[in-house]
Amino acid sequence: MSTKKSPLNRLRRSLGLETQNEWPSVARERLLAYGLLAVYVLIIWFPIYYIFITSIKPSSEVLSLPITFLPQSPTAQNYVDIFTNRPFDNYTINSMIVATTTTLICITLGTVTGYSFSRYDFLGNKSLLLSIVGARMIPPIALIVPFFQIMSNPPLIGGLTGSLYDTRLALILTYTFFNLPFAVWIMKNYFDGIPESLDEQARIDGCSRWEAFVKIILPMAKPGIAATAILAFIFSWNEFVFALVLTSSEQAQTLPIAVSLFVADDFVDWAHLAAGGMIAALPGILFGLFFQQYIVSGLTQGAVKE
Amino acid sequence: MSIEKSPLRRKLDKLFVPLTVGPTLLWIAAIIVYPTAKLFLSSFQFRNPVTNEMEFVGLRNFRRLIFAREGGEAVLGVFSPSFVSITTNTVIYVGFSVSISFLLGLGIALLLDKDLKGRGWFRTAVIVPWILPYVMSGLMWRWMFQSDFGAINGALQRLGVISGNIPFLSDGALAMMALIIADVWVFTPFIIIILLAGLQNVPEQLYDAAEVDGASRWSRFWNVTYPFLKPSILVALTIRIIFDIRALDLVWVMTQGGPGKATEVWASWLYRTAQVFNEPGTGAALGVVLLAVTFAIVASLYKIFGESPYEA
Amino acid sequence: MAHVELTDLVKEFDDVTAVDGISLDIPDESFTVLVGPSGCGKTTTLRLIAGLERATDGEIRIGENVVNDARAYERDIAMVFQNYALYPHKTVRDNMRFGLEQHDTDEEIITERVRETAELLQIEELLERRPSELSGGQQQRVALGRAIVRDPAVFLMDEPLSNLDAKLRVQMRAELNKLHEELSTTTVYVTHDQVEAMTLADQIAVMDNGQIQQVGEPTHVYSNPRNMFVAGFLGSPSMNFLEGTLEESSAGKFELDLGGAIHNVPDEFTDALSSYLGDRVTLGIRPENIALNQDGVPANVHPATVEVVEPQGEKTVLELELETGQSIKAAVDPDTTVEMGDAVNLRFDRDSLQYFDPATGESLTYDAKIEQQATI
Amino acid sequence: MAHVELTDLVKEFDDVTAVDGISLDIPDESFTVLVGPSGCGKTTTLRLIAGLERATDGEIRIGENVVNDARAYERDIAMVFQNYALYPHKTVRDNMRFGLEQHDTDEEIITERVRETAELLQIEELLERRPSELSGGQQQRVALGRAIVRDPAVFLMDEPLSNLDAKLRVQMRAELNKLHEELSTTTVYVTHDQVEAMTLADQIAVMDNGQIQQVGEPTHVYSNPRNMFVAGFLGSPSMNFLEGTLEESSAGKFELDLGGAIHNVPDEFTDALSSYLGDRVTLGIRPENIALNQDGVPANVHPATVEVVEPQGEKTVLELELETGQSIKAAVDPDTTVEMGDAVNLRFDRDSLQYFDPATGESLTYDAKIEQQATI
Amino acid sequence: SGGSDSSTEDGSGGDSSDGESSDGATTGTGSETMADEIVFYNAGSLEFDPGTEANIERFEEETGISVEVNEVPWSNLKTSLTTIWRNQDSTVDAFNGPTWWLADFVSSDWLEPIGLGSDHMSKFPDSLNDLVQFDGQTYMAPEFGKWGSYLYDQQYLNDQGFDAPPDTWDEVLSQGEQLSQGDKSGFAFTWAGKSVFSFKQFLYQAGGQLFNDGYEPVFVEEGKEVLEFFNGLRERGIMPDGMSSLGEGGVGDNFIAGQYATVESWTPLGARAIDEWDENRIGSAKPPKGPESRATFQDTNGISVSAFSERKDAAKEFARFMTTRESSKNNMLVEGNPAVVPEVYEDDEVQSEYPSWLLEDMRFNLENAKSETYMAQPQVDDYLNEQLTPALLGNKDPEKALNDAYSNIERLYQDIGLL
Ligand SMILES: Nc1ncnc2c1ncn2[C@@H]1O[C@H](COP(=O)(O)OP(=O)(O)OP(=O)(O)O)[C@@H](O)[C@H]1O
Ligand SMILES: Nc1ncnc2c1ncn2[C@@H]1O[C@H](COP(=O)(O)OP(=O)(O)OP(=O)(O)O)[C@@H](O)[C@H]1O
Ligand SMILES: [Mg+2]
Ligand SMILES: [Mg+2]
Repeated sequence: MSTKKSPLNRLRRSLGLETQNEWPSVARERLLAYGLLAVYVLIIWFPIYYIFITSIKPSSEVLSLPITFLPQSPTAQNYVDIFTNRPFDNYTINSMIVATTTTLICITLGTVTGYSFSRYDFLGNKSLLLSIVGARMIPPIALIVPFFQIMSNPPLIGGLTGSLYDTRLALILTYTFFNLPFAVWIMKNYFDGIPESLDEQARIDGCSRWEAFVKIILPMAKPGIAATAILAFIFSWNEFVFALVLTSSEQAQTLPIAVSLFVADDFVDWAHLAAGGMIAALPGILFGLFFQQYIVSGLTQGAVKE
Repeated sequence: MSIEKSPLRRKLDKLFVPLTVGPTLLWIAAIIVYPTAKLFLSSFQFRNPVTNEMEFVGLRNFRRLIFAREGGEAVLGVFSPSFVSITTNTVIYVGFSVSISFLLGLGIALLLDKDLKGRGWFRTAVIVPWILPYVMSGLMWRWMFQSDFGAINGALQRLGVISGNIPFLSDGALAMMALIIADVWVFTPFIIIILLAGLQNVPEQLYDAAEVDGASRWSRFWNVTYPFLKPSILVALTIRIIFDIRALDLVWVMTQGGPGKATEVWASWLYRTAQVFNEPGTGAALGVVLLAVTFAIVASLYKIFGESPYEA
Repeated sequence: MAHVELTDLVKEFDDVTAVDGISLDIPDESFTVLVGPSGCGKTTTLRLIAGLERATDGEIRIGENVVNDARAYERDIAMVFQNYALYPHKTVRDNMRFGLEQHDTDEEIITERVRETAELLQIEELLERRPSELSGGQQQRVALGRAIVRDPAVFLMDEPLSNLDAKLRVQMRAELNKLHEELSTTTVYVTHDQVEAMTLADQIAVMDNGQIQQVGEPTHVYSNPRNMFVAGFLGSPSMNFLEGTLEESSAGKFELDLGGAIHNVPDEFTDALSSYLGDRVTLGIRPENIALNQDGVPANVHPATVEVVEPQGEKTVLELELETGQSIKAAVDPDTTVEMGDAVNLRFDRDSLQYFDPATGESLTYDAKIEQQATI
Repeated sequence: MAHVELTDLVKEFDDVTAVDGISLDIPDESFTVLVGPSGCGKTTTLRLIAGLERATDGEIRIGENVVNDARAYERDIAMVFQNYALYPHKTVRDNMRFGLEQHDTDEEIITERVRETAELLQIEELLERRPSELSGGQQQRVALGRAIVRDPAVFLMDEPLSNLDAKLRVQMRAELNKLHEELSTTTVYVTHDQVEAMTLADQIAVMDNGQIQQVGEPTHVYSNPRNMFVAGFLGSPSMNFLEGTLEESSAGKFELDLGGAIHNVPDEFTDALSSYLGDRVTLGIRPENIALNQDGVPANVHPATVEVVEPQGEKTVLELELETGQSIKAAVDPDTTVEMGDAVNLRFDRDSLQYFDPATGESLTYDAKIEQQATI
Repeated sequence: SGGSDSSTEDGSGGDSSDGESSDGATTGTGSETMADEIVFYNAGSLEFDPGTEANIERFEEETGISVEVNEVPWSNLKTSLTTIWRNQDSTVDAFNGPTWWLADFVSSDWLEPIGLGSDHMSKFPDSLNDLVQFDGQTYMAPEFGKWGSYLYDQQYLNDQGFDAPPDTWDEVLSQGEQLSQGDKSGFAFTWAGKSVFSFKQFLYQAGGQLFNDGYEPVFVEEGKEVLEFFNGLRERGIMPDGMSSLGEGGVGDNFIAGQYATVESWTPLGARAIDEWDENRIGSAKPPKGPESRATFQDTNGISVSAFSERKDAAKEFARFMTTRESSKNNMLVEGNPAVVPEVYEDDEVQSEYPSWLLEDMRFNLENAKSETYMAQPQVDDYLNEQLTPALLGNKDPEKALNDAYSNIERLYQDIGLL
């Protein structure tokens, strides 16, 4: 009787818990890791679960006691309501455009600038970097009014564009400003971890600095780029205060504003808010799932790890 | 012999640094100069709501913010009670949420760095709290902590841990705790992501060397993982602290600084002053103070973590 | 100090079997050298002993214990890595201190040992530098220092001198020798330098393709290779192989028909080769065992033409073409005055002849020679 | 194809002068080998030529142009790094293709060249692997392949064979030789392997301490070192140095009093040494130029006792003690049957003697020997 | 209301989006001809303001002026407007907000007098007219009302043997204990998120007010009575446990969930209860009488016109239209917002739509509700809130709290030169 065929063992093997080639302690740790991660995920998903079930409860059940953890009469009505009543498609598109564009600009400029800061000594390299990051240390809330001013009457390009108030461009410009210093800095630190001998080899292979950067170093910096991109994306995706001040209509308003519109003056419409929140979260979650392989491979590939 | 393809290529190569650094600097400079100037200027001004004029008041805004008032004017040396209590709140809020989420995030990142099947799904699952709009998360946690319909009270009761309801958001200390929990929940994924990326840079062969040197797991962490993770830790902590010092969304949505002023932090104070009270001068002064504090914190983080492993 | 024993050890990577069932006894206090072509599994074997890889199959014993499941830090070994693996963020001094600190050594002892070792390796002046500020050879010495500063049960050294210049290398070799005499720590040493292998080893293990081809004392293995691989691998330039048909002469003596030229097989091998009569047999002779311009029995003197003269300082290597068209190398004294095109007579040193089965590569005369050496 | 010329080249790091004013002419199509002790500046010199470091001072010419300011990619060089520097995220194939792709080579040519080169280096089977899945020697071959797959103006190779076993090394050396004959690409090659240096080099440059000590044809430098450093550095075991006082014998001949034993100085050096009469002079003799158990003029035959016998396969190295107490090494035939404690007579080969000023280390007889060789 | 909130977009098609970018160029400031479009900032989603939405549709139909409604989250509208106007930006033409914002806006010169004469304004109660006029100019047209109301759980009261809810503060205290059984609390109060509104409501009932005509704060004496009342509630366990401030947000939800016997809250809670509960479970009454009166706090919303608007005429017309008797009635019919025009309560349609007892209470409250507008309102409210919360929770002595609030406010007014 071979126990190897038992489903439990098959599971163990498919989870990589049992291989000849590997230390038993490694396998044990892996099991422990699965356990810990599972517990962690369950805990952090509990609120999301609760919001989700709130979103499929009728309002009467939301406000009845004792509270229920399984909806007694699940309904899609809240979702139907918000979709028939709210331009969620616009908000989602705005959020997507703003977040994606910001992210693209940030990782483009962030990687090249970060690379230069990592590899080259130029005038006041260190203090320059510090002042770039320093620019980001000013509390944004303290900048609301001047930002509004700049965006409603952009200097230099003002004649060309007119007011940028209530445009996605205003948000993109603003968010880029807020994320770029971090992008530069994260990437600089990341490039610091890639040995310079590889740049050198590339230059020997006939690359200019640009080519060495693009063809050799960039692919190895994927994890850093992925992290930077996620940071910029989520920042832009979540930002509330500037979106509030710089936009006013559905042509530019983003999802966080859409969600906060469910909070009425006198009460919070929890059921619809939950549904709206799930919708607002959905593109993010889908984005996460869809790009999860890219994020994950970004976060692991290209690494210098041997 | 030269394989020079084009003078342009050479030009571009020579201009590598200006071309890579220039646009970023321009972008930042273009946007930052005016607001910063404005910020500093305003911090010396006071808007009189009656006359609606900005008056130059020197350092008065700063004095009134930081020091207690007696007979109308601020007395240097005696801190104003609200400055003290809000600063304390901020330190508690930032200190606890940053350190808890850092330790948690580091742990999870180390777990996720392991060669696990399905770790991609775990990674995605772990990031999700950060993807939800902060406003949404704040409202959600307010809802979770609500004393009657809140899931936390509900779950604790269901589990038999408590019998009555705990009024989480009505009690100053509990409200602060609730805020910290929400903050940790929202921002731990950020730490995870940054540290996970950093972990990729640790050369595997050094683990071998350390193992052979007889280093225990703990020692390997400190002597191999940690030095290579330092740049990422610096990034993670700095950004996390900068974000948290000015974190407004969660506080504003969950407690608005209440009950009373139990959860009022610098960020909400600044927002309240500058935007709600429409006192741009005082707000700007507060902004300048915050800037200085942030700068000091970042500088000290730099001291601790700011060294790349390959740097001479 | 410990005896290390490998039994049927196997290590598979995804699609490569790096170590393919090796059994090797490494006696306590011995100095065992692993040699073999690039990629044959030497490093992998060391890593298995170190506990950096887990064996796919087989057994590893250190001292009394089967250590298959013990991790590297539990095994009390020190290792010099082929690629150095220095900690880039630590100074040379701290790189060397680290292992000692891990073993809770007293501060004073650490300081003293690091100083001594640095002196031994001539890197005292580099102690405060980071690895990135060192030349290749300096890095290698630090890597070596990091290991020998400790006092482990087993030393594992993976080509620890490969980046040093000849002079330093000779010095370091001598120091390692001295160190081993003093400490008698069981050592497993990988090198591709024959001189190192010959001079340092108590026993030498020749590997190929993940398997051990022969183990023994270095001079023994050099003179009595078990098969053509070992014979060809050791020695530089390599042993010459000449294939021919084994025949019996009218005088009842065995002779090898090399395709025109006739080679007389010494009598003592008649028994060993008898079953190959009429079959193909390969004769092996090392370049240094070929003498030039010698007379003698015609069947043992082979006329040849000098094709290439390669002076190498202490010796000169000749490439020659035999009458049969076969190519052959000889190592001669540097003052030997021959030129390209010269016609010479070669004589093969009778005591140094080897015979192999060309199909399997196995030595046909190994046992006979051993016997003979034993009786002398 | 290009002529490379270094003039007064200096490279300083923060507190180290790695290259200290070297001038070196590397003729077009030549194969120049840099040798020197670890840390003497070889790698730094290569990096300066490659354009990876900026010279602190001096001039670098490639072909007609001063290239001090040219970018690395404009210099059309290929380099093999001491530490390989393979792209970890690319397969072996892509590592090798990359340089060609950078030079806009046709796809077909790339494929063909990579195939050829891989075959040459015996790494065809590794083409789809990542560097992390290769053994040390395999990585080194890939690093080498990455350079030779290209057809650059200059090859720079930093110990490209250091991690290969002797056999492969001989093969690779031969391949490099062949390659150089075919392509005639100007090559600067760093090695610590004397045989490599001797067999590959058209000219050899011996460096020490950031400076060039001697440049010339390998055998020339080997036989005619300009100073004790070069004399001692080349050759393994190194040249023996015996210091004594130069005296004039009653017969008007010069002799060196080695502290009891007397050494006769050949007549041809009388002129060169005359100014040193009564002073200390160092005699240099290579171990392989010492013969055992030879009779002759008593003053040139030195009795000695065997202290250590070190068989190294193709030769045996003896450590001997002279009557004067000085220690000396001799390399003899492996079949020489001597044992520890044996008393032997040593004779120094007359043609191979060298004399140095012990204070400066300069050769006293360099010019005399050159002259003499020229006249012969 | 089934109408789509984006009807303004649908209705004017391409125009509205084109108009947005070109309005500066096409609309002269002199405006002999009225602009054909205005931008209206609404607090929160129109979804929660179907009454306003319906009136806007009528406005667009009748005047041909299209209204672009920009929805700004409730709690942020004032911030947004402040930011915009501090930059003297013309983005906003009109907005919908409460009267208590006016003092600051008017003194900052951000609002345009809407120029509505007494023919339009006289239909509102005087108290309301007072709130929207400064120096004889009208700056806001009242649109719909919000004020305190007193609601109770009829069914529960009946079960407990009460015919009617407590009628005075004393009765609240004396009967409250009996009404607080098990999970139930006897009396709760809230203006969700707005502590000071709750405070003012009780302050007015106690006969006090925040400021006198000379900008002097005068709330301490009556405030003490209010806090004493709260103290009594807390000590007798009448006040709910989870109460964290006078602006406790959960009170409305809890009332709906059946946690409270009686609640003094603002009007919309009534509409909610009617929706969620059986018709006869919800009961309404006039607020319990305090030491002085049954006055409640008035949080009326109205429409104002931006001083920086480039389409003031159209905006003023909009303000006028939205606050006619007809619009007021329509709003009440569609959404249930209490009309700010007393006559509307007599209208047949209205009478047939709502139970008469409710209308009666509403009208009573409209006519008795009080409010004040005062300078630096957010700071003043913040100072009050800061002190009242600990006092309410029993963490601070009421008198000390009120005195602290008093001195803070006094100093603030001194700082800005009002005192
Ligand atoms: N980046 C650096 N910073 C400081 N010192 C350096 C640096 N690189 C090299 N050096 C020093 O310069 C000297 C010459 O180094 P180089 O690498 O050229 O030696 P090398 O001749 O190649 O030696 P090896 O044979 O050991 O590789 C050494 O002493 C080395 O320590
Ligand atoms: N991590 C790995 N994954 C896959 N194959 C590997 C890995 N490590 C080593 N190999 C392969 O296993 C074989 C043995 O490698 P090993 O490093 O032991 O060789 P070696 O004898 O040390 O060679 P060298 O002298 O070149 O260092 C080689 O073919 C190598 O390519
Ligand atoms: Mg190896
Ligand atoms: Mg080097």
